Amino acid sequence: MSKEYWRWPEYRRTLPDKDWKAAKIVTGGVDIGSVSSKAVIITDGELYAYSIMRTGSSSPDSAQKAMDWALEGTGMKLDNIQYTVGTGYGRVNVPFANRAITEIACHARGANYIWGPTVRTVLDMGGQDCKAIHCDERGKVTAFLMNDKCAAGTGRGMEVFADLLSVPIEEVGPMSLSVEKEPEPVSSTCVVFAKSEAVGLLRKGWPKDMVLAAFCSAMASRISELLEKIKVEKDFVITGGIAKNIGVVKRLEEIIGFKALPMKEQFDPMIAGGIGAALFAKALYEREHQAA
Amino acid sequence: MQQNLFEKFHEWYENRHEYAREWKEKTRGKVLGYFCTYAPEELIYAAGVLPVRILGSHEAQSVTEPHIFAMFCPLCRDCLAQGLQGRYDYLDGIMIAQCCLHMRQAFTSWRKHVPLDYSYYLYMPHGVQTPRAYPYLRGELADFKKSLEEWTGKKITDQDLDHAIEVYNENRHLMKRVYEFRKERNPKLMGLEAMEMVVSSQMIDKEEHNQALKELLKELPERNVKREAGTRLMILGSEDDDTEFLRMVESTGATFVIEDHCTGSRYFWNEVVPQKDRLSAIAARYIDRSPCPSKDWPERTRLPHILKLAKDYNVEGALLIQQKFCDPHELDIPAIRSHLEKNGIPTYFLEFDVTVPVGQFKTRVEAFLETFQLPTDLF
Amino acid sequence: MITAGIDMGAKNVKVVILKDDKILSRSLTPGRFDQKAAAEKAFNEALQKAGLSHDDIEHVVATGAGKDVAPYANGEISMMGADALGGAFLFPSARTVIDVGAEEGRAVKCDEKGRMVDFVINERCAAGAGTFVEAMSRALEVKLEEIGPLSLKAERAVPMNAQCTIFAESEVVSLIHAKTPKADISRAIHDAIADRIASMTRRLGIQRDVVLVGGVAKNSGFIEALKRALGVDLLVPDEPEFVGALGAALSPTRRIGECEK
Amino acid sequence: MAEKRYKTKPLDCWNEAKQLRQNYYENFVKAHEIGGVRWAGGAWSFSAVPAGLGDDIYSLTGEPYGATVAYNKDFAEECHEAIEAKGYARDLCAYMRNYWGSIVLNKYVWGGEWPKPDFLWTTHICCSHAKWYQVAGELEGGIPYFCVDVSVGPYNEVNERRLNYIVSQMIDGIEWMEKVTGRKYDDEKLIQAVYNECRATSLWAEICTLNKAVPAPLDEKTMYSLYVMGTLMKHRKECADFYEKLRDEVKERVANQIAAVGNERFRVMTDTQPPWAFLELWRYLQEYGVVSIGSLYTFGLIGIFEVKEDGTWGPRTTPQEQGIEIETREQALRVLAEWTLSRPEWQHFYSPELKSDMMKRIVKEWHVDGVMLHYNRGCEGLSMGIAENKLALKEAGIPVMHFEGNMGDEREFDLERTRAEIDAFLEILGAR
Repeated sequence: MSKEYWRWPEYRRTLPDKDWKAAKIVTGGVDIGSVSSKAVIITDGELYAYSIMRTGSSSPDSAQKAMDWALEGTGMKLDNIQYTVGTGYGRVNVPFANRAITEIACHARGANYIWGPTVRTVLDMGGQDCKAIHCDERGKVTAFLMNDKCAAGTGRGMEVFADLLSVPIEEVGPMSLSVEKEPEPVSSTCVVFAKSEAVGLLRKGWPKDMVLAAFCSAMASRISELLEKIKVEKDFVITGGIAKNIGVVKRLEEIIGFKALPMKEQFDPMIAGGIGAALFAKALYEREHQAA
Repeated sequence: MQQNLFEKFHEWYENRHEYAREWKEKTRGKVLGYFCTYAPEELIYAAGVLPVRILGSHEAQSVTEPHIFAMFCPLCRDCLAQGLQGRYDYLDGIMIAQCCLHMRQAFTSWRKHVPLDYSYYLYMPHGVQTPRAYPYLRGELADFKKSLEEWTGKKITDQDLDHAIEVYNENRHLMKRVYEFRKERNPKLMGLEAMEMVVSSQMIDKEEHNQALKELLKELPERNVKREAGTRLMILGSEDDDTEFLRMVESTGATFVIEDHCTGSRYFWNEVVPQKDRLSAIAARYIDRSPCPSKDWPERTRLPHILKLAKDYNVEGALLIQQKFCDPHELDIPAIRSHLEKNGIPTYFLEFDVTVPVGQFKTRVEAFLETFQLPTDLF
Repeated sequence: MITAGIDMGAKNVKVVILKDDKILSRSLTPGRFDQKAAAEKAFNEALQKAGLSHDDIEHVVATGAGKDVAPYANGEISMMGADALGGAFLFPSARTVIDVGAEEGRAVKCDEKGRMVDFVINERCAAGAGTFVEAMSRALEVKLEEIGPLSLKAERAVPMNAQCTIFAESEVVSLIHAKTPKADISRAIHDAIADRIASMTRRLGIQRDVVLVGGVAKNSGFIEALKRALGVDLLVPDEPEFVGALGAALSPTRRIGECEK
Repeated sequence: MAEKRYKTKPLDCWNEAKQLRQNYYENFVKAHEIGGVRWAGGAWSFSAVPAGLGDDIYSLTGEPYGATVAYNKDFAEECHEAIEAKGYARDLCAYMRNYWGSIVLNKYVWGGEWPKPDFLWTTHICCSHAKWYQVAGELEGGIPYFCVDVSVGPYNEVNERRLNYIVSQMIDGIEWMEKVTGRKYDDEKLIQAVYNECRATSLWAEICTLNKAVPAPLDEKTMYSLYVMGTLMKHRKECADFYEKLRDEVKERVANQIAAVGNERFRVMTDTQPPWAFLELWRYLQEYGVVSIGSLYTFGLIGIFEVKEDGTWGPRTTPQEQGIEIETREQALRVLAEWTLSRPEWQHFYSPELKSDMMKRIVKEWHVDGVMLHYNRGCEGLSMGIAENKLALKEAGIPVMHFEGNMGDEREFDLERTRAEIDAFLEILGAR
């Protein structure tokens, strides 16, 4: 494989002007997805640092790497983290985690923290699945639906396409919006066949942006099926990598008839699950210490 | 691990074929495989024939591809695969009591491609809510009885029927008593154990099964259960003997306390109410039993029945599982879900295939359980 | 008579030039998007290798997914028809020809003359085609060309439940999490696609000899897996990906397919 | 391209067919204005029975309605999404989902609001039918519903008891109808309707039998628009009269060698409902001189056949032709039940062999060169056993192909792929 267009940027970040040493409770959340691994550190319930990277072939290593990277340059050591919750696909394979909680609970909790108590519906589009989650004002899950049968409507699906069309994944969304006229969505639901369908369109001489538009709207309508099934309620937010794909988000908003709350600058939508995990970690830590 | 009172049933479940072969050795009798639990086993049993339910083996296979179009359910293909692969080579015959289109295909393809000296298609009515079904089925049973007599060369007397009815009723009665112990705050048995108990009863001589049940009932009250019950779950939907799945769920801090499956309560819930005319009595039992969705119309009698089970067994949440492409259940599940939810019982839906992706299902089940289990002070 | 066959495959365009049933030249050009250009390139390359000019070719027959846009073509034949002709030409004893390409698996039954008598294409699912292996090799972080040989080192057969490519990808990930050796996983991957192809072929009824062609036929791991799944030996030509083009080139003399349309 | 060999011309009674169909759907909507009664149910239902309630009784049969929706891709998709949002699986019967979707959207495919029926009357032929109207009733907010169980086995095993089971249910059904409509039931009207139905369905069988001729006077694409009358109103006089007219015209076409397809060179038959949104495929076949002369579906869903002295298939002799005088309700229902159970497109519910034999018969008597099976994901009822049918046809040495699709849900149909499969099949036939 020559250039890997599907590769999204891996990065780490420490939030400015925060002194973790001053914090009473430092907890961590590690979200090992099938495609990306995220490590989040919070201090007294405030986001402090995080990292996002691709999941390797071993979860424990990925967890370790992600956490090390999040710690990088903070002067903090793993031992300074008092409690860690693992979540995501590899949640039980996080060596240094005290407990595992599913990504469904964690995403709801994280979304509640990022966007506030008005959030009722969370759409999380992960690497190989897509979840529609209902939650209450405390971020507690009340219902959820999950699609992990079909790549249409998953991050991988989008990667496959970026790759196929040699368009860097971050540019897929904007490019798909640059069309004058919205084309028919690709009809195949299966990504692999949507792919061959797209190849057909390119052969017919369609420009890339048209093909991307056709795929993004197919993906949007695919996701909307999930949302319609669970009956999407306001406020509605999107977590996971796809939230960054304006091409899908805009079309999705058109289908369901209202907008998702905008992304918050300091919170990458990919780390919602990690944040949720870290918040559970804090609560669990406090619980155990009250008990003790 | 708690002392294992259910070992016998587990062995029977695991070694169903060995059992049947030995039974033949021992008794020199005939074995009749049946599809779907609408089969009037009392008649077969009365004929001195061992009725054995045909089920799948939950292994990926590719032998049924030429026989059944992929839009039909995994169960009917898995069952047919057993026949085509010779796993039931000890069967002297097969029969089906008319049920869904899916299973009928497993039967007709088996009949065509697996050598047998006997097969019978019983035109079991679908209209189990019309009183006209009673005399009709009584007549169909008479035909079946006659056919069995011709096959075995042995007359089926009223005494034979009475005995069969007695044995079968006792089996149903005993299993219901075992189920009582699932109502306890900390159930004396797990869902997996219950399932293996019921399914094994579909494969072995009921009299032997009754013996085992009596043994079990002696010790069960004293059984000391160390493990926590966790969330009390109900499971319902299509045919389900997916031990791997049940084990997975019960390993995540939950217990199945009741189910509505043809591999569970639905199979044995009601008994034959004796009448002077034995065939009428048997016909009535199969018409009045808790139905498969393919026969549950025009009224939806399953809704009150399922809700009652949920209440009686103090269920906290329900897992609805459905064999992929199982139309009858697809046609009931939306109504059942809303009925349970309306009555305060959260539900979660899962679609089954020949093999289930336990990894992915684990996440969903855990997430569903977390909605009960995560302490509220964590929020 | 000199004829040319152009196979407009989903991934590569293949050209074969034939003179009185003798192969003069072969040529392959990758062409996902501009198949037409790829075909022109491949065609002219093949001419060059054969030392011929376009006018020397009596019939140019196209086949494959993109046969409608094939340049130079004055005839066409279905992929299945071409597989049958090509397979039976290379192995006269062939009665079943299985073709596993990048995006599709096919099986054809043919008579001694290579005439197709029955065929089947696998369901709309990538799990029965080359892309599946590609996707898996990525999930496994193993080079595509290495995954086949690697699978031959497998100690045991791990069942692979998932049928969908993406489904399978996550399953591979969980197998990796479960510390399953990569060799065993690769075998599971090849078994999975082989099972797909086998059950598809069973719909035809497997009649010997069985020939395996198409790009995936170069994958030693897959060949072994398919042998296991079918329980018969497989004949595999040296250049399996050219069989479709070869069949197309043969079709005018066999009077099959649309010529001079 | 195959050259033209036969003279051809369009059907004279084509417009009358269109008119009849249009009236049917309009009358159902207008029924209430004239104080009439509306009922809905399957095309397989005993539609003659409600006729006893009066002359102002109008029906809406679900399958043809679902097919009409399917023809209108966009509306079909709307229906599917609406019903999936209600939690119903997308692999359920496509007609049923089109029908349910129309209720949920409160839209009639012919425009305007959904015309709510006064009662539901159907038969349980497959796993879906009884549930179809059970759910429909729920979606409508509750409508009186009666369903007759007909699952008594294939025609060759019919006996008194089995007939009685069906007849007795219909007798209950009539009492029920009187209750829910508050009308007095008129047995005379029932008897007439039964005569009509026997006449209409026997005539359709005769029309299909005429298609044995080479060149075929009718092609399947045309037959789709003609047999539909039987699925709408097989028990009505205008249906029988229309088929009589059509029968005469087709006879004439045969006499004068007027072909449906001028360049007929090869004859094929299909199976199960077609993918309605993709009938262009039938035209594609004709480019190669391949004409589909019909199918067990187009023949035997409406047509009632019998084996004639010479051993071949022909229209079944009607009770009136046999001089049978129907005098009582019970007798009328018995005739109707017995007649209906002999429907060819019914036997396969009990065994694929019965269907395979009928298909082989059609191949032989209709001079068919190859069979194209539509593995129809939209209808498990008619797709039941279809793989076994394919094996049986192959065994008989008949060229056969299958293509996967869905009669009512275009999301499950791949035109490109199907073309490729058909091309290959044309090569097997020698048509290209």
